[in-house]
Amino acid sequence: MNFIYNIKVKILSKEEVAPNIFLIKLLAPPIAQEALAGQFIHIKCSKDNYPLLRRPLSIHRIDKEKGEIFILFQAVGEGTKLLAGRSIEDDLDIMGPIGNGFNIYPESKKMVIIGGGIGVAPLLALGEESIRQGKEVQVLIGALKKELVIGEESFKILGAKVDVATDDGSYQYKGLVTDLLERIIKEGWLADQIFACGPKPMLKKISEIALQANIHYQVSMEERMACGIGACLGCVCKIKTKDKREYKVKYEYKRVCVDGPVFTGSEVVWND
Amino acid sequence: MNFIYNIKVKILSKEEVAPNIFLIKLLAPPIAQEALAGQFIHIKCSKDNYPLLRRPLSIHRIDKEKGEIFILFQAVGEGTKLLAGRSIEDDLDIMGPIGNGFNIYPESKKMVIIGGGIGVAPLLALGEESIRQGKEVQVLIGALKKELVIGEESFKILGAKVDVATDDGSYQYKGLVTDLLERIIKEGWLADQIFACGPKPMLKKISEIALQANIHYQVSMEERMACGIGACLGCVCKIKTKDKREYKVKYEYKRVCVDGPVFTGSEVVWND
Amino acid sequence: MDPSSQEVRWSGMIDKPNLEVEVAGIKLKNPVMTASGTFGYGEEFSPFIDLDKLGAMVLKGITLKPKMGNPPPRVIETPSGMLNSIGLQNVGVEMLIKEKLPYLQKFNTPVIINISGDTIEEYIELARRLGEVSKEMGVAGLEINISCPNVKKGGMVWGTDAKATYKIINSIRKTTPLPLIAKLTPNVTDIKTIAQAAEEAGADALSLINTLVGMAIDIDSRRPKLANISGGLSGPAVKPVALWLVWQVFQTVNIPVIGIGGIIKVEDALEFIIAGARVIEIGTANFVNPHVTIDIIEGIEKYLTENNIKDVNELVGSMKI
Amino acid sequence: MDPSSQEVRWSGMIDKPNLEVEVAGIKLKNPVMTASGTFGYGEEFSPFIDLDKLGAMVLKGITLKPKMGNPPPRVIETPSGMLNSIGLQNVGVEMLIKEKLPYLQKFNTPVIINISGDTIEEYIELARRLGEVSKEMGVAGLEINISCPNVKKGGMVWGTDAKATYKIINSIRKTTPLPLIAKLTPNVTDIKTIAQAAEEAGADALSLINTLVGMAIDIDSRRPKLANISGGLSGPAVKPVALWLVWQVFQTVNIPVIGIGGIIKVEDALEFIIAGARVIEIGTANFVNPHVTIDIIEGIEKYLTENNIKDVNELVGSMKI
Ligand SMILES: Cc1cc2nc3c(=O)[nH]c(=O)nc-3n(C[C@H](O)[C@H](O)[C@H](O)COP(=O)(O)OP(=O)(O)OC[C@H]3O[C@@H](n4cnc5c(N)ncnc54)[C@H](O)[C@@H]3O)c2cc1C
Ligand SMILES: Cc1cc2nc3c(=O)[nH]c(=O)nc-3n(C[C@H](O)[C@H](O)[C@H](O)COP(=O)(O)OP(=O)(O)OC[C@H]3O[C@@H](n4cnc5c(N)ncnc54)[C@H](O)[C@@H]3O)c2cc1C
Ligand SMILES: Cc1cc2nc3c(=O)[nH]c(=O)nc-3n(C[C@H](O)[C@H](O)[C@H](O)COP(=O)(O)O)c2cc1C
Ligand SMILES: Cc1cc2nc3c(=O)[nH]c(=O)nc-3n(C[C@H](O)[C@H](O)[C@H](O)COP(=O)(O)O)c2cc1C
Ligand code: FES
Ligand code: FES
Repeated sequence: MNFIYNIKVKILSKEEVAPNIFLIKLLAPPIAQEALAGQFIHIKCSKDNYPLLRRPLSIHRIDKEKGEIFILFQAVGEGTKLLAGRSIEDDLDIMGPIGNGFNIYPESKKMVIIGGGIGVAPLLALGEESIRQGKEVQVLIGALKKELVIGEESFKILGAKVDVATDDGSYQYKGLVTDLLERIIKEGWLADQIFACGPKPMLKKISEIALQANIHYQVSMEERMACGIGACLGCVCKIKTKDKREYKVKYEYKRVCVDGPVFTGSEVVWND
Repeated sequence: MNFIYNIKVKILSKEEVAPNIFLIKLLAPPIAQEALAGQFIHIKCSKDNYPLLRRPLSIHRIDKEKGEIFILFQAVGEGTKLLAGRSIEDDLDIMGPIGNGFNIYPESKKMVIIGGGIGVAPLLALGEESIRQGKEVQVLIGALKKELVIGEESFKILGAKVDVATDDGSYQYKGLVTDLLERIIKEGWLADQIFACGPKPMLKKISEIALQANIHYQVSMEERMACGIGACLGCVCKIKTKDKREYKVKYEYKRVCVDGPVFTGSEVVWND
Repeated sequence: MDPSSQEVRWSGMIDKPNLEVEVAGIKLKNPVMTASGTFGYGEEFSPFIDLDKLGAMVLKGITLKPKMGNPPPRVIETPSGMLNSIGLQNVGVEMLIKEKLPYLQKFNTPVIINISGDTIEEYIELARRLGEVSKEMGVAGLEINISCPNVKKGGMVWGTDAKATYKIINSIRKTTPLPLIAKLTPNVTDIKTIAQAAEEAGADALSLINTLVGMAIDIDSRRPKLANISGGLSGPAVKPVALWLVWQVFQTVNIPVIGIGGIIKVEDALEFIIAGARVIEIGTANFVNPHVTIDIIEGIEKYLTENNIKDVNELVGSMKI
Repeated sequence: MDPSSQEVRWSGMIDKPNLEVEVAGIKLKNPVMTASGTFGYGEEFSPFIDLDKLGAMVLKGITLKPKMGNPPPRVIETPSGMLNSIGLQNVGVEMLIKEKLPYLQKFNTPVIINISGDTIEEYIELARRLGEVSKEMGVAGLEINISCPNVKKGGMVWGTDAKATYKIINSIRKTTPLPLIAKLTPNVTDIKTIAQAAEEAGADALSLINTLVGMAIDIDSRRPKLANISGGLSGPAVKPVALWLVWQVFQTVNIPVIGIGGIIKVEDALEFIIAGARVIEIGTANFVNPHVTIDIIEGIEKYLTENNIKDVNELVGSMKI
């Protein structure tokens, strides 16, 4: 386990990049220094103890030079709404960086990165790192409608190829983002690794596709968290592991916060 | 009982008039219209339900023409601190005007108004009304130290005579404000009515002085409140009342919110 | 087209969902009642809401003789809740009849009287007296408080023992044909046995929860913050406990359950209904938002419409497990 | 003069108050422990605090065999609190000894093991095994969880009945000379009789409260928010209830009481101590502020100094009524 800081950091900027979706930049040098793509921070959204618990948000971008990290989030409930209401220059109490992060294999050449809705949040840092390492990156973004397509430009600037699917067809392909994945596989563009984050049905479908195409698949999972540091066992998801004797399948509840949030797609028990 | 409004009003201005003491001006035409000196408003300090209950604050000044009311308060705990942190132009959810208010007798000519610490809050409106009605007004202000003397100027502008006592002698008389009361009575300046608000020991002492000097005494009481509108019976204080048969003393718990907050000093049971 | 005409059109297009429910034989316009002790005698809230819109009103707990109550401080805020130790201060049943009930005659909303006593005889006498005037003064039913934690004698002790619960409810049952609601305390090991006893004794409905016993201390004076030392905890803090107990009781009895505890927004009310409450009572939230009852009635209607549920009764106990 | 030298002078002028306490024969540097299940196996918090500064650590509840726990979702926030239904997921006692306890050897802080079982035999076997390794692995004492609401068998059923409480505590008492702390559930009608039974059975101290049973429902899916349906309520919301029960038990027994429930700031801890807790445990607050234990230890010291109290033991049960 890497070291987790609990520090107060300054809010440098805040922007509503899409309806109800906010991008916040934080000055957090020690966290920026150690953060890996796919890790998250655990945030105290209010100044008092209401709401009580912290909220986990992925690290969206890491700027190690400036010591800055970005979070990208949708204001869906009490915690995220309060966070969206915080002022620039405010101090924010955060813990991080937390989690295992994505595992980019040195031998991989081609990667597909798939984000559904706000699920693109942890993927930009991954895209940036992949391209830094010289991989070829195909990004697939799924959203309900045009206004909710996030990150397209950011990925393009990095040099990734980006395709978009919208449920209502208001932008690019009309349909599911998993259709796009099936299409590129059918077209013969075979990635070495697939990475995804988004709604569970999407993640599950990708798992099936990846299995069939025999592509290694990493998925960033979400679960309700209390501690965020592996202590409460609140945030588990069911994982298939092989028994020592190798032939017996064993199930285990693993902690999304520190054993994840990234898991191998084929190990996740989807029907639970 | 007068009509109580529950309305959202705009914060027009906010000022820290003394260390940790705030003066807030609210645009609240219906309440300003009906408010009497000595009444209070019941305020939802936060935007969510934490803290849960409203907080009662006296109406400090009433500007019927502009439809404005003022509150003057000390930030002592969660509620008042949140209130002090609210922004100008914010909407504030308030209920009011609540309570009986002070009763200025038409036949009274001379009044003493005594405020201890933040207890001056409800007294300015009373001073203003008394002077409007042509009474001679002597104000006595007690405070811990010079910086915490509030309202002196405001009362002077109205045309009242103001004397101050500070516990540490850092301003004017060194000692208790009740000493000042005893002094003016000894000097032969006999008021027709005494009004007071402040810490309980002060109120009690004044009660003894007033009884001895045979001056009618009205006191504004404080008690923790839940509903603020007479429904919960949470805010009571013990009041001596005469039985129908007139010769038997009876005790009763009366509601500070709607039976008060102003009570006749001699009816309050001080040792309880 | 102005918005109001659009509204008319809209309401013409779909049928409004049914909000009417029946509990303990009392017909209510909607499933929202007020909780005893938090709504005074009704009149206190008339500046803020139209009392005619409520499902029913439960008034402040009444005793045979006037009661002075406990010394102050009586209320103190706690995280997302409050403690109270009112101690059943009330005007007594005769003053209730003479001075409080007349005002409520003009409203078309059932009035339920919450009664308390130190002895079974007092409960019986209260039930008898209120039964006597029920037609004339519009008493729709009685809520039997066997769960008040703030009085020394009587109160909660009845509600913590199944036999005592049976005895008191049954005695009242034999006294009056008025609809009887037994109000249960959460401060028990097994609420199911208490609920069963109340049902067997003839209660027409059960309401729960009354407050949880709690305390707070002032660390400067090292004294209890309430003069009475302990008090009853209410408000959003207790909602999870109340919801669990309502569901437990709903699974146990055949009479309707009235859900109480921490309801402050429509989502809370819906949770209780889904867990099995035919009706809900709103308490502490009235202090925070005097309009909360109406907001929640409207919210329930909106939820039903949006979810295409034609009758709120369909939602009762609809939790899927 | 630089501030540090001023500090030295200051601390030379007055004596620091004594924070040391003894509970169940275990000597603690200060009265602040961690609550089982909220502090993992200790190591999880080492990035945030110096474990050496704690009064004691109570680790996640352990069973004889590894336990998988309940399906997710397992935690859900409620007003000023949370519900959990972990279901005692743990590595089992052998892994605890082999993989978790070694890390804690380097700290000079007593480690208390919280144990659970489905049968008396399991509790006995756990106590025996931990007794066996207690010297070598630094097991200072056992906290007997007879109050877990999240497992079907065992758990809370023991703690809701005085006879069962007596039986299980006494059986463990006969097995091991290790200090025994009986952890009580608040979900009972009369905690005093349970507390007495535990004392008579030979418990060296009592800790309370474990969580209150609660529930929450998702109104869109109409399913319980926790896969296990119900869970245990903890956090500031439950503090008033916990404080009341601690005071009740303090008045009833002669062994030390450990106060738990909703402690998140020093004022809360002081309330429990004033109500009679010799030591307190901090649970849910660790999730909000991983440094909270140390903040509270420092706060207690400050309060004692400011109030000129030389020994924290003087404060225990000092409530004036
Ligand atoms: C490791 C991790 C990384 C995350 N990264 C991001 C991110 O970068 N951007 C982003 O917008 N969101 C992210 N989420 C989801 C985010 O944590 C939740 O949206 C947030 O906690 C909701 O809090 P709230 O108080 O606003 O809403 P609540 O009022 O608590 O809930 C509102 C809605 O959000 C859902 N929700 C609440 N908590 C979670 C959770 N922990 N996981 C999934 N759904 C939840 C609830 O089911 C509910 O429908 C992440 C979650 C995890 C576990
Ligand atoms: C009718 C009435 C009029 C008032 N007018 C004013 C006013 O004009 N200006 C002003 O500054 N204060 C006034 N007060 C007191 C004010 O209501 C309290 O200071 C406030 O409610 C404290 O809330 P809090 O959340 O900030 O503090 P909390 O955290 O609730 O408590 C902090 C401290 O304040 C004390 N306190 C809390 N509530 C009350 C209360 N209702 N009465 C007395 N003490 C209390 C507590 O004992 C505690 O020591 C008035 C009180 C009443 C009853
Ligand atoms: C100030 C106050 C007074 C109460 N008085 C009574 C009462 O007289 N009789 C009664 O049965 N319950 C009484 N209760 C309990 C409430 O009716 C209700 O059961 C409880 O508060 C839980 O609901 P809530 O969380 O919505 O407030 C009182 C509660 C409060 C807060
Ligand atoms: C996530 C979680 C897990 C818990 N696990 C245990 C446990 O294994 N054994 C136990 O005795 N208590 C357990 N508890 C109860 C706590 O130790 C404590 O008694 C309770 O949470 C009340 O304290 P708090 O309000 O400070 O959290 C757990 C509590 C939480 C929140
Ligand atoms: S959130 Fe506590 S273990 Fe993951
Ligand atoms: S605050 Fe409720 S009666 Fe006064």
